[in-house]
Amino acid sequence: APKKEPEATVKVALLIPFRGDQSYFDVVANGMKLVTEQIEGSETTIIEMGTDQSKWENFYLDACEGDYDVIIGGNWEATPTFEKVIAQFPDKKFINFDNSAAPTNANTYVMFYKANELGYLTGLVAGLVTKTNLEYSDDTANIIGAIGGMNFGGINDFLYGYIQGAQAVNPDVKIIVGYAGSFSDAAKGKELALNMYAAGADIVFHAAGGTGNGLFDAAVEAQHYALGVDADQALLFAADPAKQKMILTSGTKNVDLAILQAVERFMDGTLPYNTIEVLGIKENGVALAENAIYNALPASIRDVVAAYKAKVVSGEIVVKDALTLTAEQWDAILAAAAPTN
Amino acid sequence: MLANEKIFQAVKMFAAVLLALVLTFIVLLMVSDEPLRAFSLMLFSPLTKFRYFGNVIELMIPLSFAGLATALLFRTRLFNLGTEGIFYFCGIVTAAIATQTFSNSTLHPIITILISGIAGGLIALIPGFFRAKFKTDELVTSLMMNSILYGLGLYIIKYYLQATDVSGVASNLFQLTAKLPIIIPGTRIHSGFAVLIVCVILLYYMLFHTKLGYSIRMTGLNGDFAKYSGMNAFWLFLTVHFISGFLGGIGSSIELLGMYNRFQWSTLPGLGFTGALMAMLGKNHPVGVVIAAFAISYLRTGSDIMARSTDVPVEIVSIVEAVIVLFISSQYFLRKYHERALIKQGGSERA
Amino acid sequence: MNDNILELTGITKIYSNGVVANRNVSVSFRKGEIHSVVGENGAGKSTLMKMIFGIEHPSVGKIVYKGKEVHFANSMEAIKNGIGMVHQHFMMIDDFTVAENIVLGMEPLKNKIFLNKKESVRITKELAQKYNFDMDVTLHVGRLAVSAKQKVEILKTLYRNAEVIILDEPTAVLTPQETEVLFDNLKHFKEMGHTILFISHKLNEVKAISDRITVMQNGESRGTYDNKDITIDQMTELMVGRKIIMSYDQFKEPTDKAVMAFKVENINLNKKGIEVLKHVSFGVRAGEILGIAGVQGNGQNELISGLVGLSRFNTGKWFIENKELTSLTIEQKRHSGLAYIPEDRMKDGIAQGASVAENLISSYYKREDINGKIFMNNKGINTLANRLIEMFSVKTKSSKSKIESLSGGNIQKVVVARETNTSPKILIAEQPTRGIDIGSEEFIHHELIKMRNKDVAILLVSADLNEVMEVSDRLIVMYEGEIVAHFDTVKGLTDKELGLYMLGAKRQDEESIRRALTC
Amino acid sequence: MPDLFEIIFKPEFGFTVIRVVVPILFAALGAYIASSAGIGNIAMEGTMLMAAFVGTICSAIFQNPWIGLMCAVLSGVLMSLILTYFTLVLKTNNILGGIALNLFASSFTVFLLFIVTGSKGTSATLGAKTLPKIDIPILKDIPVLGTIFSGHNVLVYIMFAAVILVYFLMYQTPLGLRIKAVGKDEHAAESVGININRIKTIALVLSGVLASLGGVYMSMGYLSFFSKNMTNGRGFIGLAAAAMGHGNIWMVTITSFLFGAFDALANALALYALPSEIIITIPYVAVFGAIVIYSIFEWRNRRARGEE
Ligand SMILES: Nc1ncnc2c1ncn2[C@@H]1O[C@H](COP(=O)(O)OP(=O)(O)OP(=O)(O)O)[C@@H](O)[C@H]1O
Ligand SMILES: Nc1ncnc2c1ncn2[C@@H]1O[C@H](COP(=O)(O)OP(=O)(O)OP(=O)(O)O)[C@@H](O)[C@H]1O
Ligand SMILES: [Mg+2]
Ligand SMILES: [Mg+2]
Repeated sequence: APKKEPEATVKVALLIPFRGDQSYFDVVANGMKLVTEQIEGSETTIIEMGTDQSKWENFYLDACEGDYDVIIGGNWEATPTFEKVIAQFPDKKFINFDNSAAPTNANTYVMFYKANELGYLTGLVAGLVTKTNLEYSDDTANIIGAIGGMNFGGINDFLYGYIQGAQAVNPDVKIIVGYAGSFSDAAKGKELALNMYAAGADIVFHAAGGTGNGLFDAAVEAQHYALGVDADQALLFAADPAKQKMILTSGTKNVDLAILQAVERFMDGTLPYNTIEVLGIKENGVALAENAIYNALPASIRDVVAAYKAKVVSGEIVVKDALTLTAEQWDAILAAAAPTN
Repeated sequence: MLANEKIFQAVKMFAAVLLALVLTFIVLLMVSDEPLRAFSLMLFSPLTKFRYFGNVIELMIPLSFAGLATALLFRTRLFNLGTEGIFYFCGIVTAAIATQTFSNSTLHPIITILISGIAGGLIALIPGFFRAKFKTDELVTSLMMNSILYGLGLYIIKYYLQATDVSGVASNLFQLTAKLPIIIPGTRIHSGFAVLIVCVILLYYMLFHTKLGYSIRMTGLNGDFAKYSGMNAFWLFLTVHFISGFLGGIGSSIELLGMYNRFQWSTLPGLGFTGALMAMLGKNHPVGVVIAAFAISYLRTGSDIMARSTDVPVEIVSIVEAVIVLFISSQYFLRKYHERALIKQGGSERA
Repeated sequence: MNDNILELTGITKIYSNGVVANRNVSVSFRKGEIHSVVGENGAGKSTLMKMIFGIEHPSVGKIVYKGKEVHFANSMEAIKNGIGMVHQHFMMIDDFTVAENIVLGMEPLKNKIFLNKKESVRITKELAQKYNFDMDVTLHVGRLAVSAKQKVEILKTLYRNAEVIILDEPTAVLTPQETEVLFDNLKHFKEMGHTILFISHKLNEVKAISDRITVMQNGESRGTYDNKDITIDQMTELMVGRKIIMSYDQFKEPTDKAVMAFKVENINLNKKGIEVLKHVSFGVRAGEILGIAGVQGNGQNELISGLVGLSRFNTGKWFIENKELTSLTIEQKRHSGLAYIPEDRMKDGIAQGASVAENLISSYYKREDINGKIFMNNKGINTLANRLIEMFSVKTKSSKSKIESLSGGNIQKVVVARETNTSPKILIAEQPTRGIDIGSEEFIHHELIKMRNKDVAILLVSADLNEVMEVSDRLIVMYEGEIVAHFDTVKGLTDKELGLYMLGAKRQDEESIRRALTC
Repeated sequence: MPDLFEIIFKPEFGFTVIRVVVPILFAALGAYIASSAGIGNIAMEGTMLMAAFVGTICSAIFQNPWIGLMCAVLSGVLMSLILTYFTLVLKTNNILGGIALNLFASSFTVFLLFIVTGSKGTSATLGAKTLPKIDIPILKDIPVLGTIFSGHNVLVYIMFAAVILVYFLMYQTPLGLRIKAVGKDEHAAESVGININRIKTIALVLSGVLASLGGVYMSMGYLSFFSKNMTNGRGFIGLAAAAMGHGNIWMVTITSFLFGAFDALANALALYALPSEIIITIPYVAVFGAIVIYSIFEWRNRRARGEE
């Protein structure tokens, strides 16, 4: 039965493949939550399209045929489908929440996040922590680790930033990078992390979605540090402070905030269509989760991080990205960063 | 009335579907505020729009190919679940060819599909050969091959086919000349559907009207008998594996050229088990497989529409599907009534 | 109170496929009698027994056992109540030992939990000795000869203290000597108070052992008779509706036997160190039937399966006329003129699930008359199938019926029809009438003789001595993988004497044996 | 970074292999029992997943990992009974039934997870209790052996016990003999009064119990939370190991360890600058190679016996 409710101020639909990775897509989905909470009278819908890409067009078409004011979709995988559908609905407004290319349609606004800068921030922390004698780190072995879900540009962008950040503050640091070959095998993530800790790393970062959840278990078991990604992942273990304190901080991709702001600008009429906006540290598109655990780190560490962060914001430091690297170039970078026997 | 086997089968099927739907409705009652609307969307929405019905057909194409590929193996009593890996890997073969420039838009897809098919056939020959020659358990080899092909495929993509303008695992865009044309405007039903129909007909005739089909069926029913009759299991297993791999390969290629703009599967597409499901629901008969694929596509399309238009969580879709599959495939559902009817009637035939 | 231990009243059994296997059957069994049940293939004998044993359940009717109506839900309940059954087809697990097979389901325990393997062996050994069965109970059943398997089956029922023992065609695979031993045992059991229900197609045996006989036809009982009140001919008439005389001499036409159609030279086979076949050589001429007699398990199986190409030999050559078959594929062998009626029709002879027509063409499915350029010629296949069905009077609803809906005898007719339809030069017929009613048996014998008369060479392997002696022109006897005797003619040969060769008690000189090849 | 050989030949590697092999070996044992009774239990994966979920949720609710373990085992029994009902009573093809149950489990767990936690990804926020690790008194002080065998999760020791128990069950008890009898020849088993359906039900339930132990290890031992589809095909690896064991429990165990060892090796190699896509295939290649070699061996035996 149709419900009788006052007319919504804005109706927003978000289309993503699925929720529940506890990182990227959940942050995106959180954008809808922020919209509901902060924009009075707004009505939001999250549509999970599933992983069968051939079906996505149906979902987009249905959303466009619905009575939504703004339709949010995209990311690199779905963008071609999204744009194909957008072309058929010139009267609607669209937000592509994450894509590296400018929109091909006049009624679309695109956002992009500098994952390399996110990685850079976590790299700074890792590079500093490993040469400090904290409770669970030591300065004897100058090794840090990072787990990638799979070996491709989007993931390597995080890792490349991480390598650059660590080396910026700790030129001799060696970085072990391992790929799990999956974004959903937490057990595999744990194994890789344990191996990294066993090989001397005392802090490990991940860009591996659900696989990365295993990292935190490994950190507790090995009694070393871990760094989260996309969301403030320490919140995962809110119920368990013993684990939580191992997750020093997370590099967050603030898609949720970006979405909220975009919807607000849509309502104000200030959203710049036919435009791509690239959101880095400066734009608060990516950041460090400066939670209680992070703030408990020695000021000496936090100050250095802040200083480098400022240099990136000012443009003094430009973090290189991995998106345009060939596989061979990337292999060479990894080999150079890896510890030698 | 129930004594008649055919009528009984029909009644049984109907009752099984009915029971499954009742169960589904009960589930919906529990999870939804608007169960009736959700239920009717699930059941009827594919019929409400031409485009939706098109979705059913679009989805049915890859399910059918995976089902046909698997059914042929099952018919020969080969328990091989390798369609999964073949679908994935042939997608990469497809990408390798479909991204090349080619002047002729009729030949481009044909060549791509054929080469993918041959690649699929050749891959299938690996477990096929070991099965035929050494009786190596094809369930084990095919499961292992799926994972091996996945890693190998990723490697090829990364080092040879990776698009530079995308941040994920993806090939460059397919050339427009390689894409399959849409044959029914207003939907995305592409010419692959026609290929499917042709394949089903060919496969049907091959199975039931040729010597090869005869030897496949006899081997599947009784391998000892086939051997005794002079059929050569070695070559037969190789042939069956090749044809199955070929069907998987062209299915994969057709799906990509029809529905995608580039290769961008970063995980196995999950068609191996779905293929086995189609094969078994369709009793390993080519036409049965297509009917099963249609039914499952219809159900999935309806459920998708239900899930995105109501408050019903998407996960319910698979739960409902599992329940329906379980009941429909029950051989002894209502069998008791059948037997009672038989006794009343005093038996239908003399010993 | 009467002395009936078991009474069946008004039993009707309809299988779920609609077949009426039994219709309103009433029969009673007395305590301590040997009661035979005879009837054509598919008359419903086995079904009736299975209902007594609780594996099948009557659709209508009641079973009274020891004065009480019983409804055995499964064989376990029947066994608990003292009913045992030896099935028509062996029901044993080849990978288990004799002892394991015997105790299975009622295993002796150690510490109340574990299998007591030693005790199993001890008990089964004792049991075997008690009933004069001599065997090694630690052997795997799969390696036993058929007659030994038979004994294991009987021991299984005795181990379970069966008062009523059902024997479904136990003698189909035994030699006369073995049958005699079995009968002695049965009489012994009878004296000990067991009731025996005995099924056989061999009416002379039935006559020899039974106290009473029940004749079945088409699922119905044609009455129960005291042995002395009924003759074999009367039984046959009740079952088949006519008299049957198993004598074929008058039908054998003279043939010139000029061509050596099939020649086998020096076959040897060694399996895991055991010499299974030793220097086997023989020849079969066009227009004659060479019988191979022998107790099962003396190498005949291996010989035939090697000759047709289902397995390998270590050495040896064989020829059709002058063409060597040795290393040809099965298809090529068949192409060269070899046809084969396999011993185990359900395993090798047919494909269950396929139609009668499909089963009628398997040996020559590539032949031109049933194939078009690309497609098989379904019309041609049907015409052919219908012709064969008519010629061999196979009882089936249509050529499209599933083969498994036919009775055993009719399935065998399908196999024979198919193999003879290949116009072979040599037909190897292995146990062609095993488990088949006398009507069908006679029919198949006539078919073999007809082929012989048309100058086909026939190699007949049978454990049924009457069969080899009635049908063959010449005869060889195999014992422990060797040919131990060769007879130019079967005239004047007695089954007693033949039995001596078969059991290894006698052996001809090398000269006579060599004539198997050269004659 | 240490040399690869250094890693493999350190006792810690042995410890790792054991840790990795647990879910696979449990699944393999379960599949072995089911297949001994003649049933291919494709539902292994789904059963594991369900148990992983139920275990951790119940552990969180009752704040007691042992209750979680019990509930997980119950869920395994329940899954098996559902499969039993459909395959034995309604005669659904067991493969079809298994696939349907897997489909069901992967969605149902996420659905319930969402209801319980509001998340579709992991149950980490629940902070469920995990099963304890155990140091084996004397053993832990023995140099190499102690490092390899001591200090594992309790389920590791249950796994070793399970191998022994399953061995005794299958080789030394009447039930085992009957399960094998049913698997080898149903009719023969029935003819001696064995209730086929009962034996099959027992076999499936046992297989469900073992699968659930493998599953619960994933969420309450290996890891400390449930995450979506966390079994990640381990049930199928177990199935493959059971198939490769050809009805011999030691072969089943060895195959599982073979896979586990190569999986651990792949995890170690993942840290070196090698193509990760190829590295992840190592355990699969190893099992593929092993089964091919094994079958060639068997084939030669058959040839020597003249069977082929
Ligand atoms: N399980 C079954 N399902 C359906 N029909 C069956 C089944 N078992 C037997 N029949 C049919 O029931 C009839 C009687 O079969 P049954 O085995 O009792 O015959 P029989 O007298 O023992 O024959 P034979 O001498 O060949 O052993 C046959 O027509 C047979 O095809
Ligand atoms: N429970 C069983 N189920 C199936 N087969 C069995 C069983 N027990 C033994 N066997 C078979 O019997 C053969 C010998 O078994 P096993 O090794 O247990 O005998 P054993 O050494 O004589 O026994 P024990 O050690 O108790 O004296 C093996 O081939 C095995 O397959
Ligand atoms: Mg350090
Ligand atoms: Mg019978």
